[in-house]
Amino acid sequence: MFGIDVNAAAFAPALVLLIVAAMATLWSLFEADGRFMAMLALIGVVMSGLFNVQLLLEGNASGTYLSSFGLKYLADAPAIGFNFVILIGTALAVLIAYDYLGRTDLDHPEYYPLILLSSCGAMVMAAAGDLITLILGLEIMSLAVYVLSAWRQNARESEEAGMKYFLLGAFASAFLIYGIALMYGATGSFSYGSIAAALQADGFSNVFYASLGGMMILAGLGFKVAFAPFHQWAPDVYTGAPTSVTAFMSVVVKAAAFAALLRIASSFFTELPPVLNQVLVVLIVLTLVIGNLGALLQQGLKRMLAYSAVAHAGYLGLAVLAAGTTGTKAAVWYLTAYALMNAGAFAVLSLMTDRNDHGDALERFAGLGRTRPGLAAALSIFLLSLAGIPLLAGFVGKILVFQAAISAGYVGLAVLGILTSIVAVVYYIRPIAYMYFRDSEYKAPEIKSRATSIAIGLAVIGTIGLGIFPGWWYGLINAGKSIMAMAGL
Amino acid sequence: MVPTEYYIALSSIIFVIGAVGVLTRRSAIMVFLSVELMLNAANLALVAFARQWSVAGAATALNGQAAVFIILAIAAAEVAVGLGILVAIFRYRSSTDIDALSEVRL
Amino acid sequence: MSAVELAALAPALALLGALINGLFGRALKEPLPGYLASATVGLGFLFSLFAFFALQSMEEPSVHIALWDYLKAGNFDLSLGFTIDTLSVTMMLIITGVGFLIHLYSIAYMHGDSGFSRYFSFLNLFVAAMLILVLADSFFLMFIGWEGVGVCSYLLISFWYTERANADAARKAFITNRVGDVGFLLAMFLTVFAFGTLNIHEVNELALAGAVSGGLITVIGLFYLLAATGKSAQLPLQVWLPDAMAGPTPVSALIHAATMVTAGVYLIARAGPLFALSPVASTWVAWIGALTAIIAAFAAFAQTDIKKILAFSTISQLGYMFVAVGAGAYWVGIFHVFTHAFFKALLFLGSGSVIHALGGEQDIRKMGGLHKHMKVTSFTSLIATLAIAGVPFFAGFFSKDAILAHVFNSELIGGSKYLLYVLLLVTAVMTAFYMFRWYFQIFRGEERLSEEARAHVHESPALMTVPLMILAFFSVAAGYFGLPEFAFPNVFSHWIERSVEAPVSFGHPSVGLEWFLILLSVAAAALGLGIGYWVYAMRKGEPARGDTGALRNLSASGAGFDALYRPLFIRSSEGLASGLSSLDSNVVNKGVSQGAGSVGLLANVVRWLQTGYARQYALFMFIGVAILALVVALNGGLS
Amino acid sequence: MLGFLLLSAVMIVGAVGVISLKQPVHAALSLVGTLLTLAVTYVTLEAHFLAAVQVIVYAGAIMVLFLFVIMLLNIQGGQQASDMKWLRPAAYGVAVLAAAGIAITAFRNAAPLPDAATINAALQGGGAEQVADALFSEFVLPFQLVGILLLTGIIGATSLVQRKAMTIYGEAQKKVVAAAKPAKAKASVAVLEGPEPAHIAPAPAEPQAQEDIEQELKDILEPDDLKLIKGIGPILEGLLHEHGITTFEQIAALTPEEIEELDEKLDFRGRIEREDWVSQAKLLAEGKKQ
Repeated sequence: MFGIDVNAAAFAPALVLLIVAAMATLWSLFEADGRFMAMLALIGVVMSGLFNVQLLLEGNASGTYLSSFGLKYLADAPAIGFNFVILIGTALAVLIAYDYLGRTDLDHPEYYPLILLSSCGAMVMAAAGDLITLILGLEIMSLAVYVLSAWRQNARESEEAGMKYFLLGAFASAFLIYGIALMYGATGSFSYGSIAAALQADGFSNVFYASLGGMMILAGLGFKVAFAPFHQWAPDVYTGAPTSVTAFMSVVVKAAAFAALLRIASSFFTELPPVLNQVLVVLIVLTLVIGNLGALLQQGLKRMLAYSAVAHAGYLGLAVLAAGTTGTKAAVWYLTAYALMNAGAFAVLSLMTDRNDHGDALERFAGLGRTRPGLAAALSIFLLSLAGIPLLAGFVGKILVFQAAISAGYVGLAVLGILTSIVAVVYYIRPIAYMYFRDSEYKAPEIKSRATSIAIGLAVIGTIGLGIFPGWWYGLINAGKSIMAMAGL
Repeated sequence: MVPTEYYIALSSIIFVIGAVGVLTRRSAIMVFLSVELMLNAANLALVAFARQWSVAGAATALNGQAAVFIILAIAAAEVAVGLGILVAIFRYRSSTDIDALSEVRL
Repeated sequence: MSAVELAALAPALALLGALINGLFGRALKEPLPGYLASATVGLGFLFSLFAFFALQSMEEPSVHIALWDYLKAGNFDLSLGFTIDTLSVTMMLIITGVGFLIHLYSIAYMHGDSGFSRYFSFLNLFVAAMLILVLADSFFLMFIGWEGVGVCSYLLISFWYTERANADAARKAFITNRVGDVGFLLAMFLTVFAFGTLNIHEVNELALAGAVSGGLITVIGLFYLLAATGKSAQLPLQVWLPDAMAGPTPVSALIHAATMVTAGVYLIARAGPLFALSPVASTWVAWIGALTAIIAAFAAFAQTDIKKILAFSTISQLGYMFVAVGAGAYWVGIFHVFTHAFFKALLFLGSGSVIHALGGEQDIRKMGGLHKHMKVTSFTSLIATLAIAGVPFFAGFFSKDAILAHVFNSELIGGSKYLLYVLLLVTAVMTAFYMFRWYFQIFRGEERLSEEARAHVHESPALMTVPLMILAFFSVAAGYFGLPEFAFPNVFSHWIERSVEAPVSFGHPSVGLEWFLILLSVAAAALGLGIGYWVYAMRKGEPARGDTGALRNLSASGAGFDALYRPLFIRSSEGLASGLSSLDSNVVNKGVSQGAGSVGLLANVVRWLQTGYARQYALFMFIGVAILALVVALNGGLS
Repeated sequence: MLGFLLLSAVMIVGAVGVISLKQPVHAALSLVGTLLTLAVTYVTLEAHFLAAVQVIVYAGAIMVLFLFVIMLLNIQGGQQASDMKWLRPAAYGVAVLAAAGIAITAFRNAAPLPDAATINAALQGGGAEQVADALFSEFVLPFQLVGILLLTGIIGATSLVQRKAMTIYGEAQKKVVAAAKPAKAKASVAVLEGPEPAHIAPAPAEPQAQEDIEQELKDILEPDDLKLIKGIGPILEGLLHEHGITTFEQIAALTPEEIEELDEKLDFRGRIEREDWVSQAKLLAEGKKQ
């Protein structure tokens, strides 16, 4: 059709999610049982995962990857890797939601379709080979998450989270779209490949448009990944949204936004004037400092995790600086680990808070090591992993991004990253100290949920397993060349 | 014909007026209207650039116009969801004041 | 599997012990977990002995055992493996040997504790981590052991966590150690950057081959030094060690004698060629060691806690080791690690025996005259005291003298070596003095026991005294492995130098001068003991007088470093937390500007930024974009 | 050029009107004006199809949606005093800087316009056919994605606004299921709900009697017009429905404790007692029976 190649295998994982989402939507008209929908969503995630595994194995075996729609939709190694991150995040979020929604009176049938659509958008974003596809993926993902943030109606902080996120998100999207317009003005194109080609061409004269466009795109995506000073929504929204949604967006939205940022950074950012890199460095410095200091000040676990999510954006930013070389793989690896440990921590949290998501104060965790040893041990593992203690996944992730940044010549930034990670130890250790070294003052909630326990168990296994055998996963996402690299970009 | 940079200058003015609206209006619905202004400014820029890129042939130039079409749809979807959130909140608060939504902080 | 390779099983055994005790410990009846844990470490010791004898008849200097390919990312090759050579086997013998005795001793010491199996699980884990650290063939695996030791010390120091102070001490230790770890991480990344590998052997070879510029090596060396100061409690990161006394006494013995704190010395010795190529880094090492030695010795003067005196003496003795490795005498540093392991373990276990006998009393002002109640403990402690004081024919004398002689003759650390020598000599006097005080105040003189303690006092059971006696034997015998080279055969130096070949040259002064130096160190020990005898035995000094001079206060506060650091590192987290809880109540009525301190300021900044108003967040975003736009408008971002 | 300046002036005035007019309706109409001017501008830029779409979709559909919501919620203008007085001047300042930045960028990148013939050849007036060509070749994927985007928007918006009917339906169905299998009721409720957290009221220990459930179902499916009670408007009615209160009998039967709880939960500030809903509801309930 019009000389456009359509390769269904390339976008099968996203398509599966879309189809299941549509089925679930239809189903919700007749059958309103949330758990059934959750099972349906899980089946969709698993099927999507199978398609993704096939893509990965075929790609690794043949050394080439698929694309579709004339390099607008890429199923290359990074995209497949990010698909896994997105699917892990989605699966864990669904498992957390399985009992959580019923327990907290949030069990409305559109929840799971929206989650699936959001992941589908995230996959599109990770696979996008042009700016228009990127913004569409971003909007599909974001619109669903805006709604999910406001899911708990008549709870003030959830309403607040939804509205704030939407307002600021729309504001940031406007900047992103304006940046895309300017980039089109500079190069006459939307696709990464053509933009890079135009920027490299002799006699390229629209440097000003290109720089400004690049800046605004950076700002727009910087909002989604929560780079300071575009980060302020993140702590508030993560705090206000229902915990299952926070788990989802802290992983999936972040992964997709980083996927887009990394692809842009590895395709045409380097062709833009050097000031863009300098700006990115400034953003990362601010993010590392503000994220870690903010987390240090928190008294509630949920909000502490929210700030720590900002801090992790800073660490991932280090990988963006080295996107052309090892950065992308480092970021995929880091985000895989991050998905497991962060969603795991939120899963534990979802069993600790009351039906309005209140009661995440550290005092409430006192003595948990004795009252609920399993939960306490799991949370400790997640927190230690987030802090970057060796032989847990988070440590390897940090090593990889620091290494990527140093090999790209950003030694100073890596030093800052390592220094801030000491501060991080202080606030990650604090809840552990409360759980084991304090006597409980409150009765620990006795919420039990098999699905959430499964989520926690999987996350623990993943966090420890990846920490002990990191080479396996790195080798899988490492093989083969990216499609962009093959196209000579 | 008026050169492209004039259109871009106009679009930048509309864009920042929209941004000022987001910053200064307290009613959520007014903020939505302001965001619409910003998106339309981007559209204006795209259309102006499309004309400029006529030199590179029909495909390149029309891509700019087609993109406007897409962004129109994005604006529509955003409005739908935004108004949905607004209505949901209005039910419980009887207010669209976004400054009231500032209880989660630090 | 050859006998040498058996040694690689030692950490696995300890891990297994930790696992069994951790998982099924509660099901086992009391002494069983202890014997199990001791057995795993004891077996490890046997294997190390096999390796020790096998290595002696081997041609090649080391055996390499590949474990698994952890991660390969670009030129960042993290394959894990063990290196078994004379250096690592020596460390293993110390760790498992002394560790075994401490395990045995703990069975009696921890008798009846509710966390009996948990304790042995942690103890085994600790030994395993330390074994991994010394066996590591790469800096990366060493770092894993390094961190593992840190985590285990956290667990063990806070073992009796119901006491708030213990948990705080543990956190202090952990966070201070993390500061050092930053140095390790940075050094590691720079090592990859410079050498393209993390394998210690390869790095050393490359460095010796001149593959990397001296400046870079110095930077890397300084970062490894930072790491070493953290783990070995050297200036400026020594603050955690005195507080780490909060753990059970055998744990202190393990931390201070055989494991953990020696890691820094080991690291520098392992990377010897790297340091040997950088006189600057080596000089830093030596100076930090010397300053730590003398300051810690000073801080030991006024301590009244039986274990705190020993803690400061550990820091001081570690300073000696640092000076040794700084001077390029790597085998000497390890030699002092070796001898120190015995007498320091003995001192701590002796204190444990005393504390045990007195039902928990730790204040030496309430002791005295215990000799007649517990002869074995007193006698063995006397041997340890004489050893650490550097009295001739005891182990400490030989290693300390070797350090002094090598510092005096070193050509690596330039002209400052004479000053260093004098500092160490003065420290030797001080050491002899405060150790005499320690011994005399506890075992001799008049009895100052409380009624309660007096009723309780008894000699410890055999399970505790037998390890004391074994350690006492080695506190004498260990020294004879490393007799002064110029006049006697020295086994130890040749043994270690099979593993560490560093191009450091030492001057060879006349035999007469060598004897004179020995005489000087004998004189230092004698002087210190003499003063101690005069103050405490003849004048019945301190306890009666109870003066509170400024100098004594400074000493009692650990040379003032705690006061300095508290606001900096340790308090920061607690201060922030408490500051914030009061802030929380004020957040509602905003505009309250409270708390002038850094906490209030920081919180105010964050509060000013994070007001909760979406419009204000949007403004910050808009400001960001406007700045970006202006940057572009002015020059297009071209410059 | 004169025409452009005129259009610009109108557009800027309209835009300023959007952000400065007090009444939302006025602001929205001002935006309509701006968008129409923009449509005209598109015509001057050889984008005729987009101009038409701008009028139909934007000024037509999207703005109607806005006006609809403004009218529906009866949003009034009038601003309360702001906590952030400094924000307005700061916004103006930053805006001037940003606009200057973009405009300067544009002028420093000024390029000669292609001649009219080239433009015409390439764009051919930007008619429907030309744009469609681009949309269905280069933009096939985005075009499809727009479909997904709109689907997401629809599901999202409905789920926010149309929530309670579905919830109540779902709840009712659960109860029917539970009632149909009285023997297994306890078990199935337990499976459905999961063990309750301690602080949440425990599920009734005894399976509810069939009649009770039927009554409840009837309550839910056949609500009374609670607006007949003085003090209850459509919004409060919605709130009450949300909490499962749909009939006069339920209000009439409220105990003081329940009133207090409701008051707190729904932020009624004592209206229930002040306006004496309970006795009003009693009267109405009796009236209903007769």
